[in-house]
Amino acid sequence: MDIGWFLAVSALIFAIGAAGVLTRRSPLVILLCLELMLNAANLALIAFARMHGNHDGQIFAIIVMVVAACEVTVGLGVIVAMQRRRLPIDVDEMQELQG
Amino acid sequence: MTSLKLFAWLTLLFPLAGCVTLALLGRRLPGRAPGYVGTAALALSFGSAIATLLSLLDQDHHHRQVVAVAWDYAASASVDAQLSLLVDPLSVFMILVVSGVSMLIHAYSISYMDSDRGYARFFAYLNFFVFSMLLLVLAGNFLVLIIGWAFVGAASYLLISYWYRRTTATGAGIKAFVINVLGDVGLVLGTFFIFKHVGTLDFLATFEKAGEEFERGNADLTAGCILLLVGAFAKSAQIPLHTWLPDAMEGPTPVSALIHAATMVTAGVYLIARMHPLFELAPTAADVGAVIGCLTLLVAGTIAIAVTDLKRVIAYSTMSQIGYMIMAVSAGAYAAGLFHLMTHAFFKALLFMAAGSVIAAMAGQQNLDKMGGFKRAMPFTFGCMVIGGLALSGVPPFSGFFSKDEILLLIGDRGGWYWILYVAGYVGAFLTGIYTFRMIFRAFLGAPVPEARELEEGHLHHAEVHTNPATGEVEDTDVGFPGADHHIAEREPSMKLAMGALALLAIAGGLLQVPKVTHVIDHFLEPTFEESALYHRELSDGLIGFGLVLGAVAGLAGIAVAYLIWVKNPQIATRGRERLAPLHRLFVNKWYFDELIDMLVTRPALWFGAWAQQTFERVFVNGLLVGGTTGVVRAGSSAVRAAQTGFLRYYALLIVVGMVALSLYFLLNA
Amino acid sequence: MIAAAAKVTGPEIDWAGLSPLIAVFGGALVVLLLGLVVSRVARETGVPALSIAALAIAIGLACSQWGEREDLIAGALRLDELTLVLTILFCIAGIATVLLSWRHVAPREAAHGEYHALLLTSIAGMIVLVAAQNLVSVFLGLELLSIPLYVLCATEMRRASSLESGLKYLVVGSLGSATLLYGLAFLYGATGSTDFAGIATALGGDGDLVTDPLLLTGIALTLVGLAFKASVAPFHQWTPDVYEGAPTPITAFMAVATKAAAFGVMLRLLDVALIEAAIDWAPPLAVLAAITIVVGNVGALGQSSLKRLLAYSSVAQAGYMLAGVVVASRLGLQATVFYIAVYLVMNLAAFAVIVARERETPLGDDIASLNGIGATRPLLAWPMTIAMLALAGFPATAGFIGKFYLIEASVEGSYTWLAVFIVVGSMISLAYYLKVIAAIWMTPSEAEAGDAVAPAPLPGGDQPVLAGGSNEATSLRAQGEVVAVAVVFGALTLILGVVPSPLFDVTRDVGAALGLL
Amino acid sequence: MGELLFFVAGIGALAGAVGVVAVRNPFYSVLALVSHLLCLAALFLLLRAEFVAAAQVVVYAGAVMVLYVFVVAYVGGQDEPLGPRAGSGLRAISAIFGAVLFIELCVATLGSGLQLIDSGGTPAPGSFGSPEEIGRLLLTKFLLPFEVASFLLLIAAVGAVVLARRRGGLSHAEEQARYSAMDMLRPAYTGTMAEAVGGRHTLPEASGENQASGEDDAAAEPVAGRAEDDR
Amino acid sequence: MTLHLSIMLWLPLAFGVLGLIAPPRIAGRVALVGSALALAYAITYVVDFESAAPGLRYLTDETWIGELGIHYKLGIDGLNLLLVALTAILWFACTLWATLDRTRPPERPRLFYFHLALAESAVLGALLAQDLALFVVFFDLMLVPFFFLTGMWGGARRVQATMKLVIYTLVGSLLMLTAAIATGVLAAQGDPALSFTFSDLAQRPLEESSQQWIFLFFAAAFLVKMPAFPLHGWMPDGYRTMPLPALAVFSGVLSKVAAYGFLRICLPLFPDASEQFQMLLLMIALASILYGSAMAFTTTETRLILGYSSVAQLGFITLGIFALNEQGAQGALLQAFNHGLVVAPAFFIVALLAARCGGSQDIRDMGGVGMRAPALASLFLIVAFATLAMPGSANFVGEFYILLGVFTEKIAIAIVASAGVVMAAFYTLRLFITTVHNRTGAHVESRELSFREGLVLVPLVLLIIAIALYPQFGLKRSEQSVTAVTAPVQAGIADRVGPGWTQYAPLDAAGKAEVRTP
Repeated sequence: MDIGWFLAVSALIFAIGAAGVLTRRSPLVILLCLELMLNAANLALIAFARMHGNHDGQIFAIIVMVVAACEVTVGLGVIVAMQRRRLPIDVDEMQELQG
Repeated sequence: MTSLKLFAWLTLLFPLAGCVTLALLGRRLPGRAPGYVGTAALALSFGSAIATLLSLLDQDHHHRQVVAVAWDYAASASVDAQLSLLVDPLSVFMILVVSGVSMLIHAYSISYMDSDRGYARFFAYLNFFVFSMLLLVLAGNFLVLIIGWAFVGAASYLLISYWYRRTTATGAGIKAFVINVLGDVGLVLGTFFIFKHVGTLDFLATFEKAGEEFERGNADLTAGCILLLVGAFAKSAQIPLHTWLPDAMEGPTPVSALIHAATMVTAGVYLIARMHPLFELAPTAADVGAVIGCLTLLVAGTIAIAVTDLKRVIAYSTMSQIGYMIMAVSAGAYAAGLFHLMTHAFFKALLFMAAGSVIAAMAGQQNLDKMGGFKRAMPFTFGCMVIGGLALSGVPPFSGFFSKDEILLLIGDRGGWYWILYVAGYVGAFLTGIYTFRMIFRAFLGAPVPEARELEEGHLHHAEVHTNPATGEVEDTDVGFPGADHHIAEREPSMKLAMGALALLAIAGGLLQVPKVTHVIDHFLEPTFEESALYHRELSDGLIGFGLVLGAVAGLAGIAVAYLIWVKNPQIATRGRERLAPLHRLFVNKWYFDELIDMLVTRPALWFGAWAQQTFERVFVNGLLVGGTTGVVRAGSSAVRAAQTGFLRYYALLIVVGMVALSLYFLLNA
Repeated sequence: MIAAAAKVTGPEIDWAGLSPLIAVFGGALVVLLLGLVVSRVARETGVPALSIAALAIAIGLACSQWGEREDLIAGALRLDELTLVLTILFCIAGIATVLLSWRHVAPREAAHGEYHALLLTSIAGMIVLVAAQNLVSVFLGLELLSIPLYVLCATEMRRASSLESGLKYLVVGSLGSATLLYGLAFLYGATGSTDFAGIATALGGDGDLVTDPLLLTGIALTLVGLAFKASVAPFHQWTPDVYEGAPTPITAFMAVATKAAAFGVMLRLLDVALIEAAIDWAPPLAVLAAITIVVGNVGALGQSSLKRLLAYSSVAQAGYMLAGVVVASRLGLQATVFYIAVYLVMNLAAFAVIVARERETPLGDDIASLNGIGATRPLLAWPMTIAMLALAGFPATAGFIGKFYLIEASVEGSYTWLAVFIVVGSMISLAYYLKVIAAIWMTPSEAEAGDAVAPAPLPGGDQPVLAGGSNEATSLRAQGEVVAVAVVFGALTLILGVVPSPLFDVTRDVGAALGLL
Repeated sequence: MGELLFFVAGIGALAGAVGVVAVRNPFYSVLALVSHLLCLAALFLLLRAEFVAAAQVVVYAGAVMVLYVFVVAYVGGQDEPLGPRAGSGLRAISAIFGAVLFIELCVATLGSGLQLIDSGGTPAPGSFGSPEEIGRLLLTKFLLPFEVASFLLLIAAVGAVVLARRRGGLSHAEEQARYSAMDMLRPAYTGTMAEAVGGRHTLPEASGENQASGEDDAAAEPVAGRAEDDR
Repeated sequence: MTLHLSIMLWLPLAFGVLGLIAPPRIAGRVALVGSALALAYAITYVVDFESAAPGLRYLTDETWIGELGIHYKLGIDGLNLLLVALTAILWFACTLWATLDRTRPPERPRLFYFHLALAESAVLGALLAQDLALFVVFFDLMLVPFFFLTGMWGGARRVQATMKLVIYTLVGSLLMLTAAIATGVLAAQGDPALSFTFSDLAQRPLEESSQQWIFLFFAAAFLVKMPAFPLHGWMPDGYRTMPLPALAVFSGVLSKVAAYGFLRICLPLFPDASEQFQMLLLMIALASILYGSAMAFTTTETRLILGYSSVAQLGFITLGIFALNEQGAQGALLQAFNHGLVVAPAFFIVALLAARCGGSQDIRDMGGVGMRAPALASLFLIVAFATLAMPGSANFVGEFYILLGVFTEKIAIAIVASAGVVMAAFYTLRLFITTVHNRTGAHVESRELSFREGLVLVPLVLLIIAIALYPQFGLKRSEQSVTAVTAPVQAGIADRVGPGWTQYAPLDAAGKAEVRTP
C-alpha cells in the first residue's frame, strides 16, 4: 500500500478538522476538531516514519498524543470554568473583546 | 588727494551724524534746537562739499576721478563689493546741488515745521534723507549705488507718511516705497546683466571693460540698461511709474520741496548721466529713455493744467521738468540735463516753499478753488512765486530759460527723428507757461478769499477743527498739518532767508551757462564725460538763435494764455471745461494711470493672494496633502478594526485563508 | 527484552549546560509545593520571592555558561549565545512579571503557587523552544510555553473577558500549533530527519529537494505556525483580544517573552535548518512583514484601551523584527536579537505604568487613566513617555538604535523597500504613540478637568518632582515594585539608547554562534 | 489484505472525522471521534507502528475521551443552535477553504519528487515500531522530549485544576459540604488541589480574608454564614 | 577655557537638567546661565576662527557605535560657524525673554526650561555633527522638546497643532533616516568598514541611480522642515499656538538647519542628483517665494504674516543653494544667518504689539501703537526694513548674492524671483503700518517698551545693524567651506556644459577662477 494514500487520508482529515474548527460553535466540538487535525498530523508522521524507515516520526507521534491530551485537559478546564461562571458555551457569544 | 577723499566722506557723514544725534536725543532738545542741529549738520555738509569741490579743482584735469574705498563690504565669491565712493566732477556737482538746496530747505523748515509734534523726528528724517541722497550720488560701485538708491526710497517713505496717523499719508508712503523697490529691483537685475559680462561692480572698472566686453547694441547690455532705466523711472516719476509722486504730496510741504523737487526725483537723471558709457553702447535703451521722458513731460503738463490741488500742480510740473532732463541725458545732452537739474532744483524748491507759505495761510487748505487774492496779503510770497514761475516757464533771463533751451537745442542738433522730441519740448514749454501761471493767478489774483482778508487784517487764519485735505476726515491736533499754529514766510525770517536765497539763484543761476558766452558747467563736468562722443558738440548759431527765440515765445505765450483764461474772463475756463469735457476728464483723472496699474498689477496680486488664502490653502495644502494621507490611514484603520470582529471563527478563518494562500504561493514556486 | 533494556545506555548529559533550564523547572516545582503551605505570608511573599530567586539563579547560570557552544542531550538542545541571551531575556521578563503581579488579583484567584509555577513552566518552555534543534523539541517547547499561558490568560476569572481571552487564545493557538505540527511533519517527511543538522544536510544535498512541493508546503505551514506565535499579520488577530482580556502582567509577559521566543525559534529554524531554502521563504516573509507593519500600525490608531493599543503596536513591531529575519544575514540576525532585547525593555516599562494606573484609577487601562500624570506622577509619566518615544523610534532611545540597526540590515540585504515600509510604519505609529504622550502631559487629569477649559497650560507644575499629594504618596508606597519596574526599564531604555555598545557585543557573539556570514 | 484493511480503516477514519464535524450533539461528536481514533489506530498498524497504535487506543480513545464524556455530561450535551451568529456565509466559505486546503496538501504530497512516497516505504527490520525500539529511542535520543512531556502533563493538570477549581462567589449553592480533620489545619483559599476538587469547605475567617484580598465579599458572606451554623 | 566642542554642545542640556532639580523659582536663571555659557563659547569660536585656513576646526572624533559605523564627530567650519553663533545668540535671547517675562511666566518652569535647553543642545548637535547618522539623530531629536513646548505651553488647540507639527516634520525625517543609512551602507559596498562620517562618505561616491532617491528623501525632510511650499501645512497651526520663545527659535534656527543640511549633505554627497533635480528644487523654491508672499499679504494674523514671510525667505535660501554655485551658496548661508537674526526680534515685537492690543493677533484690531512708543516703533522699523531685505541690510547682501547666483544659471528664474522682493516690501510695510501707524485701534493702548523688553530687543537690533555695516564678516568666514562644498557639483557641471561665465573673473579673483574650473 503506497505511503501516498496514507498521506492523502491524513490531508483529508486535516482539512475536515480545519473546516470543523471554522463551522462549529461549541468550543467542545472545536476542541474535537483540533484533535482531528493533530491526529491527521500523527498519521502523516507515522506514514513518513514508515517511508523513511526511522522511528523519529513514531516518537513524534507519541509526543503529539501527550500534547493533545494536555491541550484537551486545559481546554476542558476553561470550558468548565465558563460553565461555572454561567457563561454561554458558544464561541459566537464571546464578543466582549473586539475592535 | 587724501583731503579730497576726506571731504567727500565728511560731506556724507555730517548728515548721518545729524540724523543719529536727533534720533537718539532729539526729543530731549528744547524748542527749535533740533531744527538748528539738523540745519547745522547740513551747513557743515555743504561746507565740506565746497571743500571737496575746491580740492577737486586742485587736481589736474585728467586726475579728477578719484575712488575712495572704506572697507570690503561684501567681497567674496568673485564679487568685488567694496564700500567705495567715486569722487569726480559729476558727483561733486550733485553733492553741491543736493547739500546746498537741502540746507536752505532745512532752514525753511526750522520755523515752518515748528509747533508740529515730532519736530525732531522730522529733522532726523530730513538728515537721513540727505545722507542717502549723497550716498547715492557719491557711490563708487553698483552695490553702494543701490544702497543709496534704496535709502532714498526709504527716507521718502518715512517723510511722506510723516503724519503717520493719516491713512492717506501711510497709503501714499507705502505706494511710493513699493514703486521705488520696484525700481531697486530693476537696478539690481540691470546690474546683474552688466556684471555677468564685466565681472565687476566698480563703476570705473565697468566702464573701462564695457568697451571690450560689449560690441555696440549688445542684447544683454541693452536689457541691462533698460532695467537700469526702470530704476531711473521709478525714482524720477516717469511714465508709467510716476503715480506715487502726486500722492507723495501728502507729506509736509518742505518734504515736497526737498524730495519731490530738488533732489530725489533727479536721481534718475544722475543715474543715466553716470551710466552714459553704457547707454552710448546701447542706443536702443537710450532712445527708450528719451521717448519716455518726452511722453512724461507732455502728459504731466496736460494733467497739471487740470488739477486743482496747489501742491499737485507743482508736483506734475516737476514730473514734466524731469521729463526734460531724462530726455536730455538719454539723448546725450548730459551737461544740459544736469544744468537744468540744478536750475530746476532752485526754482522748484522756491515754488514749493511759496506754496507752503500759502497753504499755511489757508490753514492747510490746498485746493486752488478755495484760494485767491493773496497778492496783497503776502507780497513776499507772491514775489517768490512769480520769480519761480517765470523761471519754470522759461522766460528769459531766468535760469530755467537757458537750461531748458540748451536741452532742446542739443536734441534738435541730433537731427533725425529727434526733431519730434524737439518740437514736443517746445509744446511742453508752452504748457508749462499755462499751468504755472494758472496756478499763480488763481492763488494770488482775483477776489481775496476770507483767509486772505483775515491775513490782511494781520491775523493768521486758524482752523478750529483740522481735516485731512484729501479725505476731509477729522483729525486730532497732535498729528498732521499744521500742528498747534502755523507759519508763513512774511513772518518768519528763516523762511524768508531760504526763499530769498533761492529766488536769487533762480534768477541768476542760468548765467552759469549762456550759449556762446559761458560754459562753466560744460568745462567742469568734462572729465566725467571726456570719452563720450556726444559730449563735445558745436551748435550752429542759427539753430541757437532760433531755439532761444522759440523758447522765450513758447513760455510767454503760455503765460499770456493763462492770463487770458484765468484773469481776463474766467468764464472761458468753465466753458472750455464743458466743451472739452472728455479731454478734461482724462486730464483730471491723470490719464487713468492709477486705475490702469490697479487693474493690471494690484488686483491680480490681491486676487491671487485671496485665492491662495481661501481656496488653495484649504483645498490642496490642508485638504489633499494632509487630509488625503490621513484619510487613507484612517480608512485603513477602520478596515483593520472592522476585521477585528471578536468572532473567534473569523480569526480562525483568516488563519486558514492565510495558510492556504501562503502554501499556494510556495506550491507555485515549486 | 531485559537484556536489551540493560543494553540501553542513556546519553551523557552536560548538567552545567542544562543548569539554567533545570533551575527554572526546579523553581516551578518548589513554588508549586510552597503554594500548599499554611502561612499566608509564605504564599503571598515567599512564592514570588522564590520564583524571582529561581529566575535570578537561572540568569546567573546562563551568564556563567556564556561562550559555551555544544549540543545537549543527544542533540535535542543547542547551547549557544542565542539560547543564553534569550534565556536571560525570558528570565528578566519573568522577574518583571512576577513583580508586576505581586499584589495583583490574578495570582490570588489562581493561588500563588500554581500561578507562579505556570509562569516558570512557560519560561522553561521558551528556553526549550529557542534551544531546540530538533523538530520534536521545537513542538514540545512550543506547547510547554503555550499551555501554561492559556491558563494564565484565564486566571482572572471574575472578569468574563479573562476567560474569553483564555479560550480564544487556546483555540486559535491550538489551531496554530496544529498547523505548525503538520508543517513539521512535512519537513520530516521531505528530509527524513527531525534534527536541524540532518535537515540542513538533506537540503544541502541534491538540489531539487529545495524546490520540492512537499518541503515547501512544510515550510509554508511551519511559517504559519510560527508567524501565529509571533502575531504576524494575517495571523495576528488573536493578539489584541487576548492582550486586552488577559491579566495585565500576563499581557506584558506575553507581549515581550512569547514574541522573543517565537523569533528565537524562527531564527534558529530558518537560519540554521532551512538556510538553504532561503530563496524560497525570504520573499513571502518580506511581504508578510510589510503587511504586518501596515496592519499593526494602522490598527493601533484610535484605540482607547492602552493594552489593545500596545497589542497592535506589538504586531507592528513584530513586522519590524521580521525584516531582520528576512534578510537571512548575520547582520539581520544581530539586528533582530538587538531589537528583541530593546523591545522587551521598552514594553515592560510601558506595561508597568499601565499596571500602576489600573490600580490607581477606576478607568482600567483606558488611555484616559494617564491624563495629567505628568504633573501628578512624574515617576510614572517619564517612563511611559520614554517608552512611547522609544517605540516610535525617537533618537536617544534604544528604539532608535534598534530601528537603525534593522533598517541597516534590510538595506544591506537589498531589501530597501522593506526599510521604507519600516519608516512609513513608524510615521503612522507616531499618531498613536504621541497621543499617549499628549494624554500624559497635555491633558488635564479628571481632578483638574475643571480648569482644563481655560487655555492656560496645566497647573500644579511647581510641586517637587517626587510630589503629588499624599494619596499618590501612599499608592506610591503601595506599589513600589511596580513603579520600580517602570523606572528601571525606562532608564534602561534611555541608557541603551546612548551607550548601546554592551548589547552590541552580545549580539555580535550571537551572530558568531549561528555562524552564517 | 492490506489494501482492504486500509480502505476499511481509512473510510472509517474519514467517516469518524466527518461525524465529529457534522453531528450537532457534542456527545455524538465525541463518540464519532472515538471511532475515528480506533480506525486511525488500525492505519497505524498498517504502517507498522504497533506501539503507537496501542497507545492510541489505550491513552487516547480510552482516557482522554472518557474525560471528554465527563465534561460534556457536566456542561450538558445540548444541541448546538443552528446557523452561526457570525455571518451565515461562514459555513460555506469554510467548506470551500477546507477543500482547497485538502487539494493543496494532496498536490504537495503527490507532486513531491520523492520516489519513496509512491512506494510502500523502505524495507524495515522486523523489530520496526516495536515497543523495545521506541523505548530505546525515548531513553536515548529523545530523552529530553520524554522528560519535558512528563512535565507538560503535570503542568497541564495544574492548569486544569486552577481553571476548574471552585471559588468563593463562583461555586454553586447546591454543592454539599464535606469535612475532614485536615481542613482545620488549613485556611481557606489557599488554592490547593484539595480545594480544587471541592472537597474542602470555606472556614469563617475566610470571609475576613476575602475582604482583605479584595474579592467581592457579597459572594463570600453566605458561604461563611453557612459554615457557622454547621458548627 | 578649553575649546572642546562637546562642552558647548552639552552645556545647555546639563544646565537644563540642573534646572530640573533646582527650585522652580530659579530654574529659568539656571537655564539662562547654561545658554549664556554656550553663547560665550560660540563667540570665542567666531573670534578665534581664522577664515583663511580651510577644513574643520576643533575636531572631536570618537567612535560612538562601532557596529553601525556611527562616529561622535563634531567640528566647525565656515558652513556651520555662523549658524552655531546664531543658535547660541537666539537661544540666549529667548531664554532671557522667558525669564524676564513677568506678566505670564511659563507654568511648570522647570520642565519648560529643560525642554528649551534640550532643544538648544539638539540644534547645536545637528549643526556641529560631522557624521551623517549623528546628524540624523540630532535632527530628529530637535523635534522632541518642541513637541512638548508646543503641546504644554502653547495657546489654543495646542495638542492638535503639536501633533500635526511633529508628525508632518517627522515624516520627512524618517525618510531621511532611511536615506542616510542607505547612503552609508551603499557607500561601504566596496570596503567592509561601514562609516557615516562626511569625510569618508565624500571619498565614496554613490552611483547616480541610488543618489537620486536618496537625494529626494533628504530633500523631503529638509523641505518639510523649512517649510517649503507645498509642504508647509503644519506651519500655520504651529505658529499660531507655539509659545513665543519657542516660536522665535523654531522659526529662527530650525528652518536654517534644514537649509544647512542641503549645503552640508546634498551638494557634496549627491552632486549628480543635486544637478539633476536642480530645476525641481528651484521651482519649489520659486513657488515658496511667490506663494509665501501672496499669503503674507493677504493674511491678517501677525504671526502668520511672519510665518509666511519666512516661507518666502527660505524659498530664497533654497534658491541660492540650488544655484549650485558659489555666489548662491554664499548668499544662502549669509541669508540663513540674517533671517534668523531678524525673524526672532520680529516675533518678540509682534508679541509686544499683541500685548498692547488686548492680546489680539489680528492686525485689524491694531494700529497706532507707535503713538506713545517711539522706541518700539523705531526698533520695529529697523527690523522691518531688514526683513524686507532693504539694500544696506545684510539681508539684501544675502539676496543679492542669491539672485546673482541664480541669475548666472537660470536668468528667468532670477527675474521671477525678484518679484518676491517687491512683494516682501509690500507685506512687511503693511504689517508695520497697520500695527504701528494709522488710526489707533479700539482696544489699543500704546505703551513704550519696558526696560526688560528692551534688554532683549536692543542688542539684537544692534547686531542686525552691525552685520548690515559689515556683512563681509560672515562672507569671508564661510567662503572657503562654500567653495569646497560647491566644488563637486561645479565640477560635474563643468564636465557637462563646460566652464560657465565665472571664467570672466575680475582681476583680483583670477586665482579663484582657476581653482573653480579644473
